Amino acid sequence: MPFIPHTEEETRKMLDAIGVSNIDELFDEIPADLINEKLDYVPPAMDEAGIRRLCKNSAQSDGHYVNFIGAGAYEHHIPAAVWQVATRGEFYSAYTPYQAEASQGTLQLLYEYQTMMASLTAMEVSNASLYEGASALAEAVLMSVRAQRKKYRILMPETINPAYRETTETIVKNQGITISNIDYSGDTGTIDLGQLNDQFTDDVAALVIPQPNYFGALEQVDELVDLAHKQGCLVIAVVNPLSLAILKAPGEWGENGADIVVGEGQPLGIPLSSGGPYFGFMCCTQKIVRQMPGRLIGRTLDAEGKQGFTLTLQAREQHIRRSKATSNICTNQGLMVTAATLYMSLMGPAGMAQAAKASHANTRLLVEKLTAIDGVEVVFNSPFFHECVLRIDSPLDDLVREITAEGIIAGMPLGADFEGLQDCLLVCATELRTEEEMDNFALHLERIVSKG
Amino acid sequence: MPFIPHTEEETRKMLDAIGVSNIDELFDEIPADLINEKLDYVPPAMDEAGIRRLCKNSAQSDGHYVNFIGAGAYEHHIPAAVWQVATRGEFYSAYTPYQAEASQGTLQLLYEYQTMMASLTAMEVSNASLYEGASALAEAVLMSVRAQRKKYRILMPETINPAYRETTETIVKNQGITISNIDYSGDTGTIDLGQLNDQFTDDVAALVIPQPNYFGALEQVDELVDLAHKQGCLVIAVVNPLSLAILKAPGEWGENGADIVVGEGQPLGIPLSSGGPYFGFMCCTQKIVRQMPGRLIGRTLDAEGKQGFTLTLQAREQHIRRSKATSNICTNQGLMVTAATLYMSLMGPAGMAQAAKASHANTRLLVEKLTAIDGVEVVFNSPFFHECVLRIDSPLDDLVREITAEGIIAGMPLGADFEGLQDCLLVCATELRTEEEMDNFALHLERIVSKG
Amino acid sequence: MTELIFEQSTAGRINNAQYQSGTFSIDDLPQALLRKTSPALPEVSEMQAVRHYTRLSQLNFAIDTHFYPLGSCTMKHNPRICNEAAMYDGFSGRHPLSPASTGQGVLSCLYDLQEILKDISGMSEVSLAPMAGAQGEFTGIAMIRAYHEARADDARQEILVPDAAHGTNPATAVMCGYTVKEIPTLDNGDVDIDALRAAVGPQTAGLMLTNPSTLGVFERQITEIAALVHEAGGLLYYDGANMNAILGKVKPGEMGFDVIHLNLHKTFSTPHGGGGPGAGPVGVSKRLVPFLPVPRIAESSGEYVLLDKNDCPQSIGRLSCFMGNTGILLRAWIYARMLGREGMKRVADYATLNANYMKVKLEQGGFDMAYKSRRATHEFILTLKKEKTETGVTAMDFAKRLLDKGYHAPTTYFPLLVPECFLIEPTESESLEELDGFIAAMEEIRRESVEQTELVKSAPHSLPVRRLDDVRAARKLDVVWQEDAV
Amino acid sequence: MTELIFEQSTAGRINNAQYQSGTFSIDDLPQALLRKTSPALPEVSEMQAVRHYTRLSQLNFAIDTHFYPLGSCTMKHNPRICNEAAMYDGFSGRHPLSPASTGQGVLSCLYDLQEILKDISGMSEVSLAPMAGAQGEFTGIAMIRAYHEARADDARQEILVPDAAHGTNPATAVMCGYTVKEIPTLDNGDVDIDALRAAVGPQTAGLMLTNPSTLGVFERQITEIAALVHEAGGLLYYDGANMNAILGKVKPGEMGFDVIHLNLHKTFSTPHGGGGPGAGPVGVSKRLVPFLPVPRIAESSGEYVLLDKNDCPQSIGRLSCFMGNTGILLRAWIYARMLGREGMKRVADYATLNANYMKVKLEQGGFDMAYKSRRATHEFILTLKKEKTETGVTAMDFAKRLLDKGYHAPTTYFPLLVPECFLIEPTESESLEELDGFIAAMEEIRRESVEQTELVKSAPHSLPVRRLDDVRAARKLDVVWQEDAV
Ligand SMILES: Cc1ncc(COP(=O)(O)O)c(C=O)c1O
Ligand SMILES: Cc1ncc(COP(=O)(O)O)c(C=O)c1O
Repeated sequence: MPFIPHTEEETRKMLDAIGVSNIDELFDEIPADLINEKLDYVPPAMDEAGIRRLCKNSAQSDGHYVNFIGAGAYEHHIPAAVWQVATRGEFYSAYTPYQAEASQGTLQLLYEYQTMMASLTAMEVSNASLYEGASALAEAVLMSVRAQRKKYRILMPETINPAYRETTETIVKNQGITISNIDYSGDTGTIDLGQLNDQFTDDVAALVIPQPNYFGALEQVDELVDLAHKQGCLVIAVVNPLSLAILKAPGEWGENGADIVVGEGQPLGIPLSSGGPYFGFMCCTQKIVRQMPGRLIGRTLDAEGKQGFTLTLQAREQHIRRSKATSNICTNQGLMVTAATLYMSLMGPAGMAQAAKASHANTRLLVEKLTAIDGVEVVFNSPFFHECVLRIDSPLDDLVREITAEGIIAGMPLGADFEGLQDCLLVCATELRTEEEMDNFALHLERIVSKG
Repeated sequence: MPFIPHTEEETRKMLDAIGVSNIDELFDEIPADLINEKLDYVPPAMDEAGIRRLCKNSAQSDGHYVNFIGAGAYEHHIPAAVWQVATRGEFYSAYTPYQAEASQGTLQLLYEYQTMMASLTAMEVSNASLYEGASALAEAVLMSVRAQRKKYRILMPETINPAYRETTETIVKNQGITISNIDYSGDTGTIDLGQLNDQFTDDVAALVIPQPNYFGALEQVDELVDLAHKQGCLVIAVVNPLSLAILKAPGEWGENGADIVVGEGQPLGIPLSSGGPYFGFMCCTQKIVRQMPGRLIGRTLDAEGKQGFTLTLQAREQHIRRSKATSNICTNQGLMVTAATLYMSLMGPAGMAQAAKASHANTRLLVEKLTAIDGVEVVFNSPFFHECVLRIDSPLDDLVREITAEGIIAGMPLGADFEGLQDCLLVCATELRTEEEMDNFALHLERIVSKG
Repeated sequence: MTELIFEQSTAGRINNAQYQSGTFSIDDLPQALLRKTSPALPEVSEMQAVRHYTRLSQLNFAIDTHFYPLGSCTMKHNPRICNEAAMYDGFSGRHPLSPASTGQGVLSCLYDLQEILKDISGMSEVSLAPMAGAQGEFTGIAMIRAYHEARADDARQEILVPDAAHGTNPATAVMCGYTVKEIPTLDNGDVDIDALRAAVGPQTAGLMLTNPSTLGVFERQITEIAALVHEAGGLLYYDGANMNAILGKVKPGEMGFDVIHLNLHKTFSTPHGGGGPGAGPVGVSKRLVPFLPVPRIAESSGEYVLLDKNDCPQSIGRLSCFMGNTGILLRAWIYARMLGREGMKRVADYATLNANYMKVKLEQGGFDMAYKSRRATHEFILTLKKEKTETGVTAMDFAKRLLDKGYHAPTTYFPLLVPECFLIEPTESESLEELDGFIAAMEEIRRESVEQTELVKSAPHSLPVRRLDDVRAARKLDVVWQEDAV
Repeated sequence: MTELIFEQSTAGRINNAQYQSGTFSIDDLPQALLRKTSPALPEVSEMQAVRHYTRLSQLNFAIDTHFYPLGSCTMKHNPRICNEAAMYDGFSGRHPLSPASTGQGVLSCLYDLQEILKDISGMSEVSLAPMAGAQGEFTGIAMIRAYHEARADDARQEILVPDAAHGTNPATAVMCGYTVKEIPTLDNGDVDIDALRAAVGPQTAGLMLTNPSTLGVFERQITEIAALVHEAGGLLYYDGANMNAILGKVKPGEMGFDVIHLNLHKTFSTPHGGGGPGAGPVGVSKRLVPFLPVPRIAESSGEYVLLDKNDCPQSIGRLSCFMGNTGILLRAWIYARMLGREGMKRVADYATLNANYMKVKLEQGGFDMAYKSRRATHEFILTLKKEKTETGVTAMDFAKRLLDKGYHAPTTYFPLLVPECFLIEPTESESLEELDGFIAAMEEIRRESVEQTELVKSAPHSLPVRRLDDVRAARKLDVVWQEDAV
């Protein structure tokens, strides 16, 4: 039996020890009319050779594309050591470190991860992960409301990834929280400071600031933070962790820095994998740590005074606090965090800065090449990190389809999510894109646009 | 610097400690005219992302073919756990277990491997590996000559893999050893017992018996062994280890069994990889163990009487015995043996027997399908394991080329190595070949043969 | 060695192999938005990083190294092929926003998984979007809410939860804006149906139930319970974390549940990864289908497509930026296909056999079972109350001493109902030899707790650290490394 | 746990996931040729196998876990990308006898490696066929023999080998049908050139030399030695196991060698795998090119082809069934390309820096160096003769005590010339911190050997086993498990 070690003889012996004559008897407390062993759909068992063949064929059929798309998930270089070490059985097949003494490997790693994330964001505390970026923002919103008490409005700029807004709405909407949109400036593609100013009513718990924002553009984070803080409002930063190797850390934005920082951890060594598993990260100030959701690892001492690591502040969590917990999260994204910790260690600050810089430079080069084409132009006049919105004078759906056929994923069309950006494409070139690939993209784009 | 951790400051500190002003000074004992740091060919360094891209492209360009070829290397199913566990750093990056106490993992695994191979071959002793099958045969020949003293002739049937004969000749020819060929019967494709009988002169040290032989056919091993033993001659069996899950073990051939057993370990979980790394195995009787080449692991006790494992009978080896060693072999194929041990554990006797049986059945089915084609027929009327020689009425070189273009490796043409088999192809279908693949092969073969 | 990676760092050290060559200017970016000081990430060589994390990993217990009978968590074997296949380039390299046409391979696997889950759960439709059990619960309760709201049935503000429930259940209900009412449990482990009867009413939005419950017994009155709640106009939520016990034997949909989640990282053997990722698909009965989260994977004339908010106007919405933990779903799908039709039931059979064997043997060995008269399901509860009274040795002490003997401890002190409890779940993948070893270790510890009490109370003795001070950890909060802080 | 896998086996247990479904008849095979009893292979589940070998692996020291300064073995970091890439389907799935047209990818990599090795070695042609250093030596000496034979220079029956040489050198000469004459070494570590002069003659087929020698010093008279041997009509063989010391700095071809082998598993960082596989390519000067083994990889108008015996009629022949340890060659090629032109020399630079630093520091710490007056190359020899005389603590005791302190021991008792010796090779990939740790451990052990002699003599104390009885192992030979045999 696949994955079941029992021989018939052993089964017999065990049944005898229990004092029943067959396994079915062990289910005799289940009302008989509920037993239904009939499966109509599930196909017969496959051996490993068969399933491998099937998977190879499926994976093969999805093929290999050159990605000029980002929009929340980015194809970066991942050192080979990351996953070879992360999938070691001792990391891969362990669970949440409930028995700290038998889980020092995972615990120390998570403590190191927390330290890395805190340093990257310049915050005082990091938790040990949330599911992914968008739901991490939702948790941050809930956290800010808990921290602010009796304030139930959140200012959410239009420059946030629309899927983040939608996810946040799904998750927070039943708790009486209102999410107010903040417009963006059509010139800069960043938060419209004027409109924002009018929104600070007494009931605002927090302002969300994406950096870089969904359009790839850089927000005026210092001003925004100071403005929000002056209004007694918390700041939730939503950042790309790789960008923080070169961009100002949220903890240093404005006078006092952001209060909560969340984001998508995927750029830190996690493969694209059609969208998951990734991981969400969350950092905050010491002041509001008791409002934080998720696992937290602390350093402590053992009975002999030796350093060791353990789950801490568990009283915030559902398994202790139940209905009064800071969140219902239990299983998080441990293995992904293991990989990210390896990634950050292998890359170091210099390697990450280099990857971030190269991504920036590549995107600039791409934009240069594409806007050299008649009918292609940059939409916003802001500095950008590694994504940029282009207006293209050609029906976008057809264009994307045609370019896909050439083995290229052209970018993210913005029309479905943004009025007025029907003919706009969000493009990205990470450090992995070569000039040859960009030229090839430009070639096909030109061909299509010119014939349009 | 890739893979060098030194910072400039550390380098400085170390140079100061040594008392030199720069690294070049450390090379001051080398005659100056010998220093030449100029490299003309070596290209500039590549980072990991670059080399990965290059390798993916190269590997991709070699593509994926459906193998109906064996001839010494076989595409079998390899459980996923084999290489995920074998490449754990502790196995992958350790060396020969010179410090036994710090290498009990590798040592116990090798002891288990030796036990598995001894059991599979029904021999008393196994060493811890040789390079691969053909050179293992050469070592067996040298070993038999040492064991037999003053006998310098080896009887080598034509039914052996020709590359094994060539390799053996290369390795043993400078030690005054003569290799006499034994013909095969044109009917059966097995050793011609009549001709063999005439060859037993006083100077014959050993008879080599391949089972299955190069043509896939099964030799009359019982008769052959008894014949050789009656003549005071040792028997060297050359076997496919996977076949031993169903075929009679060499230790049980005839009255007293083979004396030395060697073969190619590749079928036990090792990928094809264009020919290597594989591993050679060697088993023998207790009586001649001191003539055995290669590493040997023994079980012993530690200072507290607890069981442990260590390299043993090292006095046979070059690092102790130098010019009087049983062989010059030092580094062997440890990692491959690690994989093979995992393979045998994961498959178990039943799984291996099933793989062997399915390979046999698939080859029969393939032969049936191919010989249904006009102009294709079986050459020898012997039972075969998982390979079979077919005579094909079509120019073979063109045929192989055309079928390759269809993504199929048709088999091994025998013309270059065997007179009279110019139009013959050695084919193989392991357990991994599906009926669909066979039908596709048959389809193309029919097309080509019929137009020829 | 537990030196932190930061203590091995040297300023200026670069791991060049990972360092893209070339200089890349960022001069076009405003100075004010740039980072001034480098983050304090470790500066180590590739070898240092590999060595450090390899050594750290060895400090863990894991299924791949130890028996790990963590009740409610289903720590079963993680087949290695699942990991291999999920990492194939074609799967791992695909961007989530690529056109569906470029993902027919992965989508076909996921769609097949949906169908398999429908079949085993007896539900009408399945969504793979939730990223763990708790998010599955959120999804389910949010759908219940959406259902009532759609019918303008606005008075329903209460979710009923048995007191034995997992902590995520009440926490989830609150996240969905509900208040929680606890239903007590009888001494025999079943829900107190009279209390339930008294509790249901027009304010009842639904009931969350785990069956088999976290007490390791099957809720025998499930049909009556379902009827009660349904009659009151509430819906039934099934927490499927214990599905391993009844896989291929009982379909939650046929027990009367309206919505369920399954923990694929439990029942379907995806790796626990030191705390995740998981996957918590939900299944729903017909009336809840319109509310399923987006994106949904559907098939339309042989092509797999993603449905979004426009296709599903009543959907509760998105749960994440993309479409869930795809790579985990792939692993679960592979496992499901390898089990196959005939293998599903066997999982429940042998998980139950192992649990009942251990229960009987431990009972014979003198241990007290919390629900003596009941069959174990795939897990069971042992209470060490007697031992604590007699020797002062607690469940925690037992747990720590088990580590010394090479066994991961069972779940301790959960469910909270049972004093000094061990929730023991061996799973079907453990061999008789391993079970017997654990049983013997338990008996040995009981002897030790009489004869060498201090030895047990001060355990563990053979692990990288001695017993850790959790109180200090919370009091002197140290969650981010700074030199010389301990 | 060191229970053997066989002790975990249960008759009749099948690991079904690996078990092809269906029944396959072998009735057509003669009964007499079939196996009657099943081999005693373990019958365990996938989980048992994974758990057992995972746990076993943890008992090893390895580069990935410990500093491993095994002299002459060059235990440097094994980059993980090499393993990843060599396992790509396109590489690992190709059958060795497939037409060359289906292998242009892999052949292009191997050809590039040949060219790189030619460049760094200064030889005319390179063959990748030999599967380890010892087979490289065999190949080289067999070519020397073929060369003399082709010139009918039949009186040359002797190979000269310095007494410090690695054991494979004399063993190889004998395998090629030669007799071996040992040349003594001077106290300063150089070859005794007068003795060499006296030894060479018309009987000399060649000289095998390692440079830097196994004594950890560079043979300074190499030019004179080459002249001497060449004048006598002999050829020079270079054992390149120590190439790490001079990579990118000195080309063996320019030292006058006619044939060399390189240990790619040393200098080019391919994994040692608990004892292999290796790769031992040979390089030759022009006059030996015709004798290179087959198959050879060549390029002809942009296509890569394999040359066989027909193309190379004077070849010494084949060394293996196929074309050598391809997967290892690929790993070495990747490493070489990552080092690149500028990186080669740095390997030698920093390997030498590390060794000289350790030598100086250990000397300052009071240890005796075998060749005090000499520079260390990439390795150096320390002799514990003094310590043994004073305290009875041997090099073996030191070695075992080092294990307790978390360091793999250096090579001990080799070369045989130096009493109580440690041959220490840190390699370039170790950090200063690691070197300092080792030095401190050595000093600590010296203190212990005075103050706690027994502690050192009975080491190791912290490993899975205490010191093992090697004599018993050889006397009561137990190399195959049988129940209850110990
Ligand atoms: C009974 C029960 N319900 C719910 C959960 C929550 O699942 P997850 O941890 O995947 O969020 C768990 C897992 O611990 C559980 O055991
Ligand atoms: C100096 C020297 N020569 C030759 C060899 C033999 O190389 P291999 O072990 O690869 O056969 C070694 C390796 O141990 C060595 O150190």
